[in-house]
This record gives sequence, C-alpha cells and structure tokens, in this order.
Amino acid sequence: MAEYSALSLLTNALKGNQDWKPAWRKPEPKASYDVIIIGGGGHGLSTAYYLAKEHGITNVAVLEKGWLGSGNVGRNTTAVRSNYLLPSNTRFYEHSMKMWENLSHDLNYNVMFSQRGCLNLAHTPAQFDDYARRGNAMRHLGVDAELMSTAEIKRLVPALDVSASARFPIVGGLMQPRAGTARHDAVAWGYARGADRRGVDIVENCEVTGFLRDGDRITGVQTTRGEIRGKKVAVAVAGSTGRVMQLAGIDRMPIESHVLQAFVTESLKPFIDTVLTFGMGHFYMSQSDKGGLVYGGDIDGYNSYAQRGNLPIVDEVMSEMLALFPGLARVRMLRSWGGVCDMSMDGSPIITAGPLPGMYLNCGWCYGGFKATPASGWCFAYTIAKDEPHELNAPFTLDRFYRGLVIDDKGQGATPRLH
Amino acid sequence: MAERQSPERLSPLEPVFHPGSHGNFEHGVDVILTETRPGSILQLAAWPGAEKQLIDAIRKVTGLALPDGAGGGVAGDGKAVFGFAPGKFTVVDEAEGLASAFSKAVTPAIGTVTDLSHGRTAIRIAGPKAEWVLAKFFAIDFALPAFPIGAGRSTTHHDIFAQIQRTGADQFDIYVFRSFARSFWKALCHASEEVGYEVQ
Amino acid sequence: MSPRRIETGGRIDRLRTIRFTFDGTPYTGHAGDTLASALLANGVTLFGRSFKYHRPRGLLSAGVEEPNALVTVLRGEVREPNIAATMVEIYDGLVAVSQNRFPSLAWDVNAINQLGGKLLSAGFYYKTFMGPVFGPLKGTRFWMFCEHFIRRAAGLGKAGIAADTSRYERMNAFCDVLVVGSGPAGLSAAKTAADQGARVILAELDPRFGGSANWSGETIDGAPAADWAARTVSQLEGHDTVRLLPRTTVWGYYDGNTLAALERVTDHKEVPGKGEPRHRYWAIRAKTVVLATGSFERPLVFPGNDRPGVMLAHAAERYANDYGVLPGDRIALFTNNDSAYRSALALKKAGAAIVAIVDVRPEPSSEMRSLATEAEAEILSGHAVVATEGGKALSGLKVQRFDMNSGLLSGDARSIHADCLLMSGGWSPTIHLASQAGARAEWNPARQAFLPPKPTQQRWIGAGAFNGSFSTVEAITEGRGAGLSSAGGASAPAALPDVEAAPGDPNPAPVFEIKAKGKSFVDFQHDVTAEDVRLAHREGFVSVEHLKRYTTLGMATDQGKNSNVPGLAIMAEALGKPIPEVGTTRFRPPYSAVSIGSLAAERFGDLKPERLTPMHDWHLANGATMYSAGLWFRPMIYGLAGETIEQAYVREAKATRESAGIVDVSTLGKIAVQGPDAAEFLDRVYTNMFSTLAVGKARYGLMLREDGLAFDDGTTWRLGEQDFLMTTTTANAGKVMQHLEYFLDVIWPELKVHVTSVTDEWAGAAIGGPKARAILAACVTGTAVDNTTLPFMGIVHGQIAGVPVMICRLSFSGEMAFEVYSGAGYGTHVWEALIEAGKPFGLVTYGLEALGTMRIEKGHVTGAEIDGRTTARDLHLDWMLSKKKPFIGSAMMDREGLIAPDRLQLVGLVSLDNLPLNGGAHIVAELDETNPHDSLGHITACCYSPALGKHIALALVEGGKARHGTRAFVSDPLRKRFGPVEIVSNHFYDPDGSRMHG
Amino acid sequence: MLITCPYCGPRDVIEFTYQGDGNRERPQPNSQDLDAWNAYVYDRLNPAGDHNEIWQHSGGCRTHLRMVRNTVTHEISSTGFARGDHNAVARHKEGGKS
Repeated sequence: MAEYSALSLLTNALKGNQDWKPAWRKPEPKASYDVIIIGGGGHGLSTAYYLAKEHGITNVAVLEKGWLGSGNVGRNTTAVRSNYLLPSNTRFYEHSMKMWENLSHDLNYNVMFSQRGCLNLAHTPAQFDDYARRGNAMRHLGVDAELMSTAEIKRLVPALDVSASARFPIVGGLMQPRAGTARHDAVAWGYARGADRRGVDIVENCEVTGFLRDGDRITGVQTTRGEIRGKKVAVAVAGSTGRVMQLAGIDRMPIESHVLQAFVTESLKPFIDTVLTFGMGHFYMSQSDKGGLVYGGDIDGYNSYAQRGNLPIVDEVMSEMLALFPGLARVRMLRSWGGVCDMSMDGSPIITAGPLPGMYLNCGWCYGGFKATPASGWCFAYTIAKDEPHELNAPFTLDRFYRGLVIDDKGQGATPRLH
Repeated sequence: MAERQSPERLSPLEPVFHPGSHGNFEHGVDVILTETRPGSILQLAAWPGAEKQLIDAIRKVTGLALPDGAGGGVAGDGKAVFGFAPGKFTVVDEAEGLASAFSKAVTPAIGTVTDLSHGRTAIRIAGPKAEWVLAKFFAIDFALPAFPIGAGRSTTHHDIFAQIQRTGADQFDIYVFRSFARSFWKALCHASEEVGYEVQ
Repeated sequence: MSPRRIETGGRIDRLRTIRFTFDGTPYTGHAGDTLASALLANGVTLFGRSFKYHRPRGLLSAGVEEPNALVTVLRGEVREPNIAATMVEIYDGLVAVSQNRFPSLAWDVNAINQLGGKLLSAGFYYKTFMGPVFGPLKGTRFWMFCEHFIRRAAGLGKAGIAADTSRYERMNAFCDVLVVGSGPAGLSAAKTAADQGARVILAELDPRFGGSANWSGETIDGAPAADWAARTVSQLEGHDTVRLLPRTTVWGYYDGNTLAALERVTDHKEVPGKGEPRHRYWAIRAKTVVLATGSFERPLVFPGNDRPGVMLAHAAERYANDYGVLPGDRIALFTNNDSAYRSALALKKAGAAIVAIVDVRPEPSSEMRSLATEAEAEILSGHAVVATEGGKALSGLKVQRFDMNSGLLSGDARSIHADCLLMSGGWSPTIHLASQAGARAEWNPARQAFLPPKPTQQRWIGAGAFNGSFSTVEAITEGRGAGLSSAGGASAPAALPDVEAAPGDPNPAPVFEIKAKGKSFVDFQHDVTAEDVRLAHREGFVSVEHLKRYTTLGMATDQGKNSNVPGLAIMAEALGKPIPEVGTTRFRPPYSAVSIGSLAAERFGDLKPERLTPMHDWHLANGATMYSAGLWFRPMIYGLAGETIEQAYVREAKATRESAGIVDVSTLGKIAVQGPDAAEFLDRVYTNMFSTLAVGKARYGLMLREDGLAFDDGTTWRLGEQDFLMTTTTANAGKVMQHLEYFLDVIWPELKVHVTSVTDEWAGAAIGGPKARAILAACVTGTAVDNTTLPFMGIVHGQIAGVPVMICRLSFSGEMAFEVYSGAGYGTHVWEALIEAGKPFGLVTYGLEALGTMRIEKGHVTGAEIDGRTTARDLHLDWMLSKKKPFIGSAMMDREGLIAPDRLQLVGLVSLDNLPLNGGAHIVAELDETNPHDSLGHITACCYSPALGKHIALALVEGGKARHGTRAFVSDPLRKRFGPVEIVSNHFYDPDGSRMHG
Repeated sequence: MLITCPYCGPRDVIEFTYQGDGNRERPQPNSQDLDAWNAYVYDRLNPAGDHNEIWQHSGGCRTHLRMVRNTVTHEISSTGFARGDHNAVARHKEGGKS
C-alpha cells in the first residue's frame, strides 16, 4: 500500500499516530556529490526529484540556507496557470500545468491542486480584444481558454461589482478553466519527501558561503557546514540569485531582486471559487481551503532583499480589491508578508547551463515561479543531466538579452518593476 | 468677425460647484472652499546658476521678494509666488497677461517661462480644520512650524499632482491639473463633510 | 439585575441600559459593556465553536487576543464577520450572531468531527484525498470532489456581498513621539514627553485610557490607580501638542518610522455623525516611538483546558473590576506563577468564592500564602489540573499531585466543584511591533518569555511590561525615562508617585503543559493539541515555521498570541532543546486584523479620479457615448436615436470624408520643450531630425526605447527658435514625460532644456475633411488659412470668436485637416464656434470609433501596434530612422533578434467573406477550426471601412511585408470566427496622401 | 519608507519612482560598442546591502536623486541630486557608515 493513503491514515490513527516517519531525513552533508543544488525551495527540490526520477542521478545534495521551503515556495499566492501571450512562455507553463494535473499521484502527497480556473477581468473593449489575442494565442498552442461575458462572470462570482456605473466597468474576461491553486507548502514538502525517498540528501541550515574553483570551472561549494565537492553545481535560489552569483565573482546580472507582498484575510465561508485578476491595476485573489482570501498586487518597485514591504502597495492592493468587491470593506486583513522576487529584464525566466563551466543557472522567475515549479525542475534536471537545454527551456537563455531575443510578455522593456 | 475681448473662461468645477453650507455644518462650518480663478498662472524656471537673476526678475515684475530656501514663497495683493522645485517657481496673478510681462524680463540666458493659466485650477481651503482636511489627502506635515505662511510644496494624492501654497495661518491655495480639478474638488468636498464646509 | 452582574464596582454605567440581540435572543447590558461582558453578565457561557472539531467554546480572554468568542456583527445587509466579542462595545440595536455552527450554536452537527479526532490529526489532508490513478476520477477530480465539502466545512464567518455603505478615511500625521499603549508606562511616557514640549500622539486600543490601571485594584499616591490614570489623561488633554487616540490599534511598524494605526471611530455608535468615517487609518511618521504595549497572559496546556468556563486569570479580574461581572460563583485557579494570587484576591473582593488555587510549584512564597488566606482560598501546591468536567459550561475539575521537575503526576485525582477555572501560564510581553521593526526577540529564561531586544534600524524605546517589567512601579519609571529621552528632554521631572500593589515574583515556573489523558489544546481556535505538536515533531516538521505551517498552530485570528510560546515549549521538550533553539517566528503586520475598508480609506468607492477634457460637458449634452481610456473620458460615438455603434461611426467617418468632421483631441499628451538646447535634445530623443525644422512648422516624430524598440510617436511643433510643443499619444503622455526628464536630469545635465507638461493648458479640436479649410476660413480671424499661409504641417496664430488660437495643419484622418488649439478655459467656446461655422458645410462631430476607422484606412499606427514588442522596421517606419545622428535606441535597434526576417510586421487585411473581423483574432495559413495551430500573427485593429466598403483590419503577421497579395485566414476560436482574408499593405486609403495635401 | 528629497525634505516613498541601478554608465551616444550598450541596458548590480540608486521625486519636485540605500534594511544613508551630484557614494564612504 502507498505510504500515504486513506488506509494508512486509518491504521496509523488506530495506533495513535505513533508510527509516522519523518517526511525527509536530516542527513549530514557528504564530502562530494554528482550534483549539488543550491536552494531548497520549490525549484531546487523539484530539480533534485526529477534528476533522480527521470535521469537516475541520485547522488545529489540540496543545500538550503534556512529551513526547507522558507523562500517563495512558502510565500506565494499559490496560483497555477499557463495563460501567457508569447509561445515560449505558453509552451513552458502548459507543460508545467500538465505535470500539476498528476502531481499528487506522482509524489504520493496531496498538493491539493484545485483547478478552479483563472479569470482575467477586462474593463474596456480594447482590453477585451487584447485578452482575446492572448486567449487565441493559447488556443493555437492547444491550451484551454475561453472568453466570458459580464453575465457569465456575475454568475461565477456573485460578490463581484459588475455594475455599469463602476469606475472601471467589467466588459468581460478571459478564463483558463484548467488553471487553479495548490497548497504551496505541500509542494515543497512533497518534492522533498519524493527526492529523499529516492536517495537525495536534503541539507537544511547549510548556507553556501563561496564556490570551489578550478580555474574558471566550478567544482563545489564552501558552506556553513564545510566544503562540499560537486561535479555539477546548480543554482536555484530565486531572490538570492544576485547574492549567490556574486560569490562566484559575477556581480552584474539581468536580474533585480524586488519585494512582493501578499495578504490573507481571516477565514470566511466560501466566497470566491476561482482565481481572479483585476484589469485596471494589479490585483489578484483566490480563496484557500481554510477560507482565507489570499491576494496580492504589484511588487513594491525597488531593489530589496528584505522580506518586508511598505504601505503604498498595501493601500493600493486593498483599494483595488474593494473596487471589485465593495462588500469586503468590513472583512479584515489578517496577515501580510513579503517574498523576494528575482525580476528579470523581460519578465521571463532563465534556465541554462553556465554561465561558468560546471555551473547551471535557474532564475528570473519574477513573481511567476510557483506555477513553474514542476516544469522548471523537470527542464533544469534535463539541462543538468544532458548538458543541453530541453526544447522547452531552450529560449530561456542568458544571452537572449544581448541578442535581442527577449521574451517580453508585457512589452515593458528592461524595466523590471514593470514586469 | 470683429476683434473683441476674450470671453470669460469656463471653470472645470462649474457643474459641481454648489455655493452654500454642506455636510455637518449645524455647529458651524470649519472650512471654506473656493475657486480663486487667477488670471495668470506661470511656471518660471532658471538655468543652474541663474536662480538669483530669475528671483530678481520676479521681484521686478511682481514686486514680490522671495525668501531664501527651498519651497520659500510669499503672497500678497492679488499676487503670489513660491518655489516648487530647484530653480523653478510658480507665479500667480489675479490679472491676465502676466506671461507677456515676464517674457521680456526672463531672457533666454536666465531661463524659461511657461504659461499654465488655463492648465491649472486654483482651489482655496480656509478655516480652523483646513490642515485636518488636507491631511486626509497629502502625506506632508501641514503644521505651521513645518509649513510656514507663504511657503510652497509639491506633492501628490495618487494620480492627482498638486502644488500647495500656505497663504494664511489656516489658509492654503492648491493648484491642480485642470483635467483632474473636478474629481479633486468632489473628493475635497466629500472629505470636508465631517467638519462642515461652505462653498463660496 | 442579570445573574452574574455585581451590585457595585466596574466602570459601567448601571443607569444606562442598552438593548441588543445575540443569535436572535434579546439581551440587555450597560453603557461601557463589551458584547462579551454583557453576555457573560447574562449568564451566557457558550460563545462559539472551534474551527476543526466544532467544540463548544466560551470566553478565554477579555481582549484583542480572544480566539473563541468570534461573532458576526450585522448592520442591515452589511456583515462584519470574525469580530471578537471582547472587542465589540454594545450599542442600542446591536445585532450579533455566532459563527461556524449548524443548525445552532448549542447543537452543531459538525461536532461529529470530534469523533474522528485521531484521523483528523495535523496535516492528515496531505496524506489522502488523492483518489485513484486511473478512471474518471484520476488527476485532480477526486480531490476537487472532496475539497468541495472541506471548503464548506471550513471557514468562520460569512463575508458580505452587499456593499458597505460606511465611509473610511486616511489621516497623515507627524509627531515627535508616538506612544503606543496607555497603561501606567504609556501614560507616564506621554505625560513626560508632552511636558518637554514634544508633539505627542498617544494611541490606546481600548475605549478607555489607563490599561491595567483600570482593573489592577492598585493605588497610586493613595488614590485608586484608575483615578491616577484619569487625572493624567486630563492633564494630557490640556496640551495642544498632544493628540489622544482611543480605540486605536497601532498595527504596523514600517520603514522610516512610519506606523500604521486603525482608529475605530463609530463602531460603538448606533448611528455615525454626518460625514464621520467608520474607521480612520492613521499613517503616522514619528521621530521616536515609545512601545508600552504591555503583555499577554498565557494559557496552560492540560486536558479539557478549552471547556467553556476555563478563562485566563487576569481576564476574570478585568470582567469583575472593569465591567462588574463575575465569570463564576465558585472559582478555582490554576497557575505556574504569582500573578494569579492577585486575581484570586480581586475576585474574592468582588464577591466570588475562591475554591482552590492549584499551583504547580511545590512551595509558594509566604506573601502568596497570605494573599490566599485573605482570599479564603485553599492552596494546592505541587498540584496540577488534569481534567475538567461539564458540557457547555464548567461543572468541576480534577487535580493530581504534580512534580514540576519530572512533569510526572502521582496520587489519586481529587475532584473540585467549580463553575469557573482561571489559568495563568505566565506572561508574554507584547513585542510584535518591535519585531516588525526588524528586531529579533531574545528568550529570557527567568521570565520564561521572549523579551524585546535593543532597537536596530528603527527609533523606538520600550517601557513597562513590554520590557518584561511587570510591576506598576517599574512601568511608571521606565515610561518616564522613555518619555524624557524620546522628547530629547533633560529637565528632571517631579518625584515618582508611590504605588501600593500586591507583591509578586515576576518569574513563573517553567511549566507549560500537564501531560495527562485527553485533548490538551495549544491553539484553541484551530484545535491544535499538544499531540499534534508532537506528531509534527515525529514527521520532522520541527523548525518553528514548519510547526506553524504543518499544524496551523498560530495561524488563527489571534495570530498565536495565546499559542506561540506554549507550542514552542512543547516542541522544544520533544526535541530536548532549549526553547530559543527552536526559534521564534518573526511578527509581521498587522498586529491584529485590520479592516480592508480602512486600508482603501478615501479611495473606497473612488479608486481613480476621472480625467476630463475642457469640452466634456458639451459631449455629454450632445449625445456622446463616453469611452474610458486610462483615466480620461472621450467620446466614442455621437449616436443618433436607434443607431448601433457601427452605424454611428460609419456615418461619422463617411461624413468626414465627404464634407468635414470634428473631434476632441485634448487628451493628447503635450509637453513644452524649451531652451537653447531644445532642438539638439529633440534630435537625440527622436529618430528623425528636428533641428532642421523651421519655426512655425510641425513634424511627425518617432521615439525608440534604449533597447531599440518603438516607444511613442506624435507631432512636435516649433513655436519659436527655442520653443517646441511636443505631442504624445494619450496613453504614453506620462511615460514620455518621465523619459525626457530622466535624460535631462541624469544623462545629459549639460543640456539647457526645460520640459513641462502642458497637456491641460490646451484644448484641442481636430477638424478634417474636404470642407475643413472653408469652415476655418469662415470663423478664423487674424490670419489666412489658405495653402500658402497654412501649408501642410504649417502653423498659424489667429482668433476664433475672440479667442486666441493656434492652428496646425496636420492629418491623422488622411483628409485635409487642422488641429485648433486654444486655452483650455476657452475650449468649449471655440468648439461651439467651429461647430456653428461648420453647420452650412455639413460638419459632424465624431468620436474614437470613427477616428480609429479613418486611421485604420490610412494605416497609421497607435498603441495597439506600438505595443512594446515592435520595432520601427516592423511598422514600416524605417524611413524615419536618421542615419545622420545617433539617437536613443539607435545603437541597439539592429541586434540580430530585432532584424530577423520572421518578425511580426504590420500589414493590412481585407475580409474576403465580407463578414466583420475581430480584434485579437489570429492569422493562419491553413484553417483548422477544431484544432487551431501555427498562428502567423494577430489583428491589432479592425473596422468596417466606409471608404472601401469592406471589413478591414491592421495586423501584425510573421514576415508580413513579403505576404502582400497573398491569402490567409482569420482564426478566432474564442469567438468561433474563421474566414478568408487577403493580406495587403497597411495603407488602404489614399496611399499617396493627395487628399490631405489638398 | 521615507526618502529625504534634497529639495522637498523627507517624503513618503509613494511620491517617488525607482529608476534603478545608479552604477550603470551610458556609452557615448555614437559608441558602436554593442556589448557596452547591452551591459548598460540589461545588466544590474543587485547587491544585498548598500546600493547606489537613482530615484525620481515624481510626486513632488520631479528632480532625480542619487541615493545609497541598504537593500536588506531599507535604510537610506545618503541622498543628493542626480544632476551634477555623482559623489553620493564617495560622501557616504567618508561618512563612515555601513
């Protein structure tokens, strides 16, 4: 029987839940590994999992400076979608979507992926056409997308103010039915457990303080728990990319670290059954299974490594929230927190071998990293194992900026705060 | 068609400008809101190093002597001037045609003159609760020691950019973009209801 | 008088009776009551149901930390869920209902969940609900099926759909000293700072200032502490530099000593005053902050500790002394420290019988023994409570001998009959704001509590219980020190008042949990038990953050105010580590939940201002349908009765091309570019030359971004040698302005150029069509408008109806056209004069739709084509790229990716099936309606062209230019529109421009 | 966060627009060094600690500031006009902070 199942839950309950094993071991780091992955977040852990599962590479260490999943995988607003405009993005995120649809079974861990849909609200005919362009682009790549009328939207989200007198009336929306949400922590824990069961060492409280070099080549890392050698060293540290690459002597990157705040209300009875985004600002919201409204907006808009934001964004997000849901004025924000996002110069990620020999780089997720977790790890594992990109991550190179091959879904150019 | 005097300018506030007492005024009004409708609103900007010459020009044309310091300003007999940015000043006159007066005084060597007489709407808020009402919109310290009489400030309430000059112990003149003036006026009235206000 | 109300005492007004309902039952209370105290006075013991097991719960506390007694307050249709009854001040007509129960609070079917207790252990849902790996329920279906029911069972109160009708407001405040908390520490800090002449704001969470002074029963300078507090407050009211904020929670400590506070202005009122906000959101910039936020009493963890009737000791003291309510007649206390003895005495004085003081410590001090004697209470030292009895109210408890060091129980259980059990597990300083300010809390083994560290980046000073200084004397002393140094004062203030208070050792025994059979709750609201914490340990979720996330400990509405430290202690024991090595969670805003309305504040119901052109009211009065473009409102069509949008714009465009049309173009961005280097500057920012432009002429210009992609376009007019008027697209006006300012200020400070937004200075009317010139000739004075005086791209100055105007002959419509600019204040005047003059010539007003139609016919680009991803070449604007000079973007525009032949390029499309095209439709070479694929590009704009009599569109298509004259298909699966099109040049109409050159 | 504008004094961050890494050097307008241009447009210093940045007081006097801000604590140790004031960093070092 599977380690986790309704049956195992029952038998254990009868034994007073005394027999449950740790979800992952707490091993001491070995002197050397075939692959060292820096970063015990979603992407690092899924990379380790797929290295073991897809490529049989199990002599792998995942090094996490704090507690596992302490970065953005445990701080995001859990939306999963593949509703992008540009083909390179859509293909990649759709691959991720397909993996999400089977992830709980694959990991024997319920990540609670719930396909409640993602609805982008349009507020002018021009914006509606813009969304139609994106929806059609998705459809031409075999991805699900539908346009919704205001009446259909009102039926789906009764609490929404769809009146024509609204400052930004809702003229329709673009829905991706297969999009949804997942339990973010469970994704980290499920991958950690899966990788651990396949022999991967997950080492927490192990901060990388430098790189071991043989000339240009990276041959391992110095850590707070000693030197560890690695044939291949993969970096998947999201917001800390700047810090870690600096340790490797690379101080300039097409990346800025920005803080993104997120918020949750006190728990409420079912209020909204989809992921919703506002078209005349930057606001998105869904409801967790516990009942809290989980929502957020724009990044604060300046470089930051502090997992804390400031009031202007708080106020902006709440104002936009009430423009859509005037009934929520008396509901209360219970918690807020911040995550550090690795904003790239075109809003799209980087998954590549290099830039130094022996090094592999995964970054630039802006605030889209969570939904990418399966495909990012899957593609990164492929790139590490085969020393060449899979066709899905081939466009996500580091040199695309210089070559003018940017993947700019928002058309904002090299201004990270606008992506 | 024969030449004739320009017609009166149309105020952007006209449809929402309701003279009289409003809001919680039973116990008296604590602020008075008016549109001052000056004839001239100019922006004067000096080249780096030419600030003193521009300040002299302002004194020559308006008779107003600017105090030293950032945001310094002075108001009197239908005229007002204040600094709102390095080397830049807003000059206001009840009368029209101030631009032509300055176009001679401010030579290309000193700086530039930009006429905003139509582009900005001037709203005055006065009364014991003027500071209280303005503090609802702008994140600047309106207390007299921090914002002395005559001084000017450039600030913003979200999309609405505003230049504010303190023209009395409890009186402020606010210059906003004409296209935003109606929205701002409505918001200002709304925020003044609590203390009771009169539109004059 | 209600059953539990005491005849005297408390700070309620017994002469004022207030009527309210709870779950439909009418009750009465008194002015000064909270919903909690009033219901308690009425003998109510059952206040709520827990989140997971739906266990019956009563009041745990008397304050903001209440986890159990959550209610929904109704004001008509408007709902306010999840409010702690301890924080609701009653008013006549208050309607409150309980939550998360069905059908009723007393009989809740979901209480069945308790039976599944062991099954529903922490994190159980991660291990199941995955469903089969094959069949119809594979993938996510089975989970989503289960989730449907889980979501219904979860959640506390119901949110409102009806819009909240109340008003919210922000207040920006500045002060020298912000004092948070008005207990003895806060009051003396505020008083001292104020006496030094500082600008002081004093914020108190409760309606009344004074904090513990109001219920401690202590005396200061011989008078009751409450009187001392009242006296101090009235002295503060005498200072005009002091602002007192009652009912105000300081909930956020942000960068630069910016603090966020929520003032509940009218929640306690039956009807708010006219214009009065419900909540006021204070954004306070304080030079220094004094944190005098006090401390929380901790529950003890033992079987049955969640039964209604089990309460925190000081809470009962507050109910008695603040509200004149006795939570029980026969009261037992269970403690690991001295403070409970004071509570016992207070309740005795209030009239209760103290049946026992159960103390885990073997040897209470002699002072405590004498306090117990005074309270006529038996001390059971070296004992612990191992069970409680009763259903929806407490009937008794069981105690056993307890060894503090081993944690072992021994001997027979003894039953004690009591209707109220008070617990005290020691005190935790309220360090949340300090933690938000970036400081890491430090564990103090003596106090068994996390104490605030020294300030790091922010400027604050702590005082009183916040520092772990729990006595009133210390509080007043530290408060005064804080007030003095925060005000930068030196002068020594008057002598310290002398305080009479019950004795007591501030250090508790290190006992957090009594291990005995039965559910012992750590997080009451989320039903997290001590066993759940140990299960998390077994499964390796041992770091404090993992503990939180795996068990949801501390994630309830009390945010762990009651559960954090006990939870940590239990995990630390399981790990065999000291508590600080398990770590503490960093507190984040808000300190307690804050209404979303207050955060939207003045923007609730008014998200964005409306931006209006000078002719706005004329448009409305003349039948225009307005279109919101960004913040602007522009006429879309001027429809006639019974016209569809298409009929209207076709009529307007047709009439314009046949005679003349006029459109409001005031929204175009206008920037004055002035100074000796203005021409040089424009040469650098535009791809084409402007230094060669003659005074009195205009030129179309294109800007690129630094990365070489197209940015914005528009005409720029040379009004004088050093004086240009630049126009931008409506959408990009702000961006272009910042772009120019950046280069002048940061990159080229040596250029003598000033840029000023003059968008609002000018009203703009574009009048075009074969009759346009004749119409102008009929109303313009002071200048001729013939071809020699006013050639294409020429500018003249004159008057219309006595108003000075500036006329530039340029064309967006492709007709002979003129833009007439006048002072915005004269805009409507000039507009009406033009329309009057146009009447004989059949002049029509037209809106955005007709404007768009004519620009599509001409193949002009707008934001839909300049979308941040296209280059000048993509849009066939390469003729504008000067080779004579560098300009912004020139170095980058030829990179390999930007000159690739397969890039999307601008083309025209003609519908071959004579059916309308859709914006956002895609283009394909081969049609596949069932499985669309291989998109070649998309439609950016489309219309029915009256000039061509066809449905046409502009599109961006892969290698588009090479495809001219070929056939393709529109593929629009979203709207099920598929059909053949011909790809043509984007210049549909009058390609050689003969019409506009006239 | 409060930013002290050298002209307007301390103002809330909401009045400012971040204009990014202040260490970038724009090549001469006629430079053909594409790598230099690419580096200027796409590459950023992204330190955890003191960062030399350009901000615009867009909601105030609209001038550009050059300031040193700690990206971990958000503390601002120096601000000055970007125009003709490129020594913010140097001054900050002399100031002996950080």
